Amino acid sequence: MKSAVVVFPASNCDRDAATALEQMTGSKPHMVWHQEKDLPDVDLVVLPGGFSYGDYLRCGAMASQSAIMRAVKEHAEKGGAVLGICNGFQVLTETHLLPGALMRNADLKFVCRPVGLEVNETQSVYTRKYSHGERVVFPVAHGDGNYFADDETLNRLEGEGRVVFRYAEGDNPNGSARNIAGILNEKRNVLGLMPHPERVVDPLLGGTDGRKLFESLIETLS
Amino acid sequence: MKARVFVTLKNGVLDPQGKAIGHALNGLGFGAVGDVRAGKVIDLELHESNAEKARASVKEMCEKLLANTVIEKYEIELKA
Amino acid sequence: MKARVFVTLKNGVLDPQGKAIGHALNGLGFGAVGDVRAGKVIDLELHESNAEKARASVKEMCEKLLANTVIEKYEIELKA
Amino acid sequence: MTQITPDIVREHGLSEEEYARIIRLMNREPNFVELGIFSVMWSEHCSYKSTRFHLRKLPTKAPWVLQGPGENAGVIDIGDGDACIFKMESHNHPSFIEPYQGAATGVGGIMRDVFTMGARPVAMMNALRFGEPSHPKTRHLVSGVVSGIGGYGNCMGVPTVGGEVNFHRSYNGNILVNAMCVGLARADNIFLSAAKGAGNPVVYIGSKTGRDGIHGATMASAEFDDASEEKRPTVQVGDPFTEKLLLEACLELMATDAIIAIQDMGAAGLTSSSAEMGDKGGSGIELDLDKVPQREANMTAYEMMLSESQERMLAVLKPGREAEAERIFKKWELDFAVIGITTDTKRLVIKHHGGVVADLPITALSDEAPVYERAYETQRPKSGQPKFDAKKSVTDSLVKILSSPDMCSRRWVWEQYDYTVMADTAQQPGGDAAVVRVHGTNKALAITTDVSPRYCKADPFEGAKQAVAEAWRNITAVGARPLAVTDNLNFGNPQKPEIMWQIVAGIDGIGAACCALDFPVISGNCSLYNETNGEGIHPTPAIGAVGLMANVHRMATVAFKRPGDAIILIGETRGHLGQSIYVREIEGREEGAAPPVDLAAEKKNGDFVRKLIEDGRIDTAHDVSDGGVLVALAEMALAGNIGAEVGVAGETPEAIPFFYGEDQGRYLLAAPPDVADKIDQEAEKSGIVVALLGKTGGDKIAIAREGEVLLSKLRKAHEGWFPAYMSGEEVPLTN
Ligand SMILES: Nc1ncnc2c1ncn2[C@@H]1O[C@H](COP(=O)(O)OP(=O)(O)O)[C@@H](O)[C@H]1O
Ligand SMILES: [Mg+2]
Repeated sequence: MKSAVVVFPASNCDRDAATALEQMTGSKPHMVWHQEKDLPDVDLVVLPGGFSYGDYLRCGAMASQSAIMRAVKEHAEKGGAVLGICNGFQVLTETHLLPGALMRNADLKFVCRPVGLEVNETQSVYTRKYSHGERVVFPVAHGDGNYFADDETLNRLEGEGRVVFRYAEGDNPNGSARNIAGILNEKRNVLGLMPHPERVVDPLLGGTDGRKLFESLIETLS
Repeated sequence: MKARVFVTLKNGVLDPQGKAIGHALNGLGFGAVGDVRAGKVIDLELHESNAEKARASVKEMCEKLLANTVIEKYEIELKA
Repeated sequence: MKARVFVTLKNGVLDPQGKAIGHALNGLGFGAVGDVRAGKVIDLELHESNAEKARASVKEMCEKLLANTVIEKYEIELKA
Repeated sequence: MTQITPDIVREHGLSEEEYARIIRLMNREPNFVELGIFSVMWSEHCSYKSTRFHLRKLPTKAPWVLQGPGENAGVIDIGDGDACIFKMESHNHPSFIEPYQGAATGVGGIMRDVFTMGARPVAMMNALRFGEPSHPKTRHLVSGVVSGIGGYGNCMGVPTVGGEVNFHRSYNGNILVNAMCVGLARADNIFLSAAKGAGNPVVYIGSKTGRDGIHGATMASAEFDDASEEKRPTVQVGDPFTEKLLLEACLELMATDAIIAIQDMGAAGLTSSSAEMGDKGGSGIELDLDKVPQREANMTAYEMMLSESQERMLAVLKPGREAEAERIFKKWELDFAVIGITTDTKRLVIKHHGGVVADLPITALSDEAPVYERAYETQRPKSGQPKFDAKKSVTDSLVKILSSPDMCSRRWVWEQYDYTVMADTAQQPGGDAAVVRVHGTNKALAITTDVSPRYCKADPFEGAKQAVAEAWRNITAVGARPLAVTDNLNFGNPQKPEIMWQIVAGIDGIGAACCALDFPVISGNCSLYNETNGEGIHPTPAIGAVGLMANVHRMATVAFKRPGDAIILIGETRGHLGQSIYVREIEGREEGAAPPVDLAAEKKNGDFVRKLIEDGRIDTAHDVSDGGVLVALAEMALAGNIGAEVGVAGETPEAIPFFYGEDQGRYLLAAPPDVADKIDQEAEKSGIVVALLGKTGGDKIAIAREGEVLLSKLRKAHEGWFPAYMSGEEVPLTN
């Protein structure tokens, strides 16, 4: 699987994503600066976590206007996989590659802790190695992860099996609607999620629950 | 020319910050405070003297960047 | 009665957010944009019909909570 | 230009004698700009005039020290060509005035100190002291400081992995916000601040200069009174986004060989950075202020020289390399300007609007700055052992202590910090020391900050010694080898002889412990005049320390791992209750002697424990500190969610002093019984005091003859206080 990690000014999980990808795939991903107009020939594009443009104005808003995002959109339209983690998820909603919006956490505080998630959907290139309803623990680290969409959109997401990860009951860290932690686009090739799978691929760092996400991708895209 | 843009959450979109402010104000003894909504104000200096053109351009800025129209609405005020 | 409060940074205080927005707007091709300052707007519903009293009370809210008067200033607008 | 009057001299924090000294050094009266420059350079904050004489006594050398005090941060060798760079610094006064921005810019400032030397910051710590919880300002200050630290550190993408929080009324009017940054660099690519050579371009990098925090450095060196909240200067606002770009841009420039010297602009901005670079390089510096990127119109030379705008750096490049550097900074969308040149005159010459507005000998600002051997008055340390009511329930007291403001879980704090970013955090907040793997290797850094101000108040010498010993012990308890120390000396007004004694004794205490433990001080910071209305804070010499673990997979954590493990207590228990948490929280008195530290036993016990961890024989260890054995035991049980059965052991049969005494140099370990027996024998053979206290298991802590308490009850007590207290928090209003 060939992959690329987009780097925006003040992305800060770009190295984490690259390390996890390298560890899981055996090869280094391309690091792509936001001002580039084209993507290298890759199967997977990762929009990493961080505070692109300081998260000023709205998280992900300014990054969504970067030159590279046009290429990312094209990649997605052609069916290429795009994974947005944390700030990357925010960029994806701001770019309208995913519906809804990520608002300030309900208690207005940044939250960093491991959270329990339920894999709600295994029919995707990201989750086929998980079993349906599987409980996993990924860390979250964000101030704006409170997923919002109107009821119609939420119903649709649920109806179409696009809610891939949910916070375990009672473990919702941000007030997210219907405990949503991660969603797919209609074509199911774009995934955005607030928790960090790339931070749980090494047992030293508190777990390996994120590995199957990368293994799923490798299995499908290689 | 100067423009002031207000970006506020659409009705129906929950506003944790507004709610928290309302709660805190009540807690401080301001009992007469009802609903509170929080938003952003952005003041722009424009090198443009034609009001028509200025408004059109600020509108475009709002649509493109300043507001997320999935959840937010905006108002524009121009001052000479 | 309704009140709208604008909270903006005092002159001279660095406004990283405004700076970044201005920069982004320029980058998007809005060349006519000069200085940008970002602030907050807070809309309050008040169970108070006396404008005088309402203003006094909102002023107190600003001093106590809504504005950080070390770095911010505020304006109050009342609407019936 | 403004006429200089005695009032103006006084407002600049300079005494009559100091002003006379300036005239002597200049051979004339300084003008207003020059006076401003002297005032910041000769401030306590920049010149260390009250402490310099005593700081010389600290041990600063060891074979692994690559750079001791004197540069922006200290550097140690951690093998394989890697270097670790770290420092701790205070932002106390600004944080009291504006907690969010004060704390945020404190974080930004210490990060710049570390990355200006070529290191990528990899971990942050913070040591915080607030007033008593019931004080009307405390909650607001806690809320603002914690979100400010998170707001800046999180955006930078550097994990904040630990720290300390204390509450005490002595900080009611004077909180302490000390931040520590640890970075990694290659040992052969370290950047210093000596602007050697003449004719080299001086370049300005980062944010534009505004009228921020003018006189911050002099403010940090003055006492507060009730009026000073009105006289505030413009508070600096942090811009972590720009700092993140500055970090990346600087590291990119540092990968070239274009830099001769580089230095962040901290307190006293352009003034101290240029003067210090010139001083260290033995050269002169000429600056043209018209070239300085400015955020505001009509800034005067005085304002530009004294501005404390954040996120700025000053560098001296090799001639001809300007364009290459400029390209890098433009890529990162940062301001870049050549604003001056180095000279061979050893003078700082400032030009503005075509004229010379300041011209002074650089040595007058540095070497010739006043150094005071201030008078001090030795006080008698507190002594004696407090009385206690022996009938009080040991288990009820445990619940009460674990839910007290100083002893409860700090989860509410650390969950607001991203402690896992960079994917190398092997030990998160909540343990003895944070453990951060050196990226791409198997080795790791162990990091801690420690001081017990109540001990220092009772006995500044023993208290400071204890702070160093505890830091050393915390690093040892995770299995790392303690390597070096940074200190943050927070004290009151040094012009008072009793405070000066605290400072002198504190420094002596640090020196004694660092010598005995082979634990050199490589960087530090002094924050004096922490007083409000004449009332000084508890002396608070915070110690930040770093250690090295060769194999991160051989690491101990505090959590009990298995039921049925034997619990081993290493170190001698005499039942020292003086200045203990027990007597304060249960008896309601702050009383008695601070616990003495036997540095030889400290070293012996620690070396023994570390070896066990390094050899892979022990994976569960916790040092015994605040609250004594029972608190340490409860923390281990809670972390592993496994209970324990224990009893009093050794020669102190009385339960309360045994379980709550704060004797130093002790550790609790847990291991399977056969391993534990061997360890017990080995310890005795080596002359180390050792005792088996009981075993792990169950869902409660059961104490022979004293009763038991469920872990669930302890957990509720331990986790409950902070969120409950902060639930009355006002909303952090951010954009
Ligand atoms: N301000 C803080 N930020 C992050 N972590 C903190 C902070 N204060 C305390 N902690 C963490 O809480 C734990 C307990 O702190 P403390 O009681 O001071 O530890 P110790 O007694 O081992 O020095 C430590 O892991 C420490 O790093
Ligand atoms: Mg400890």
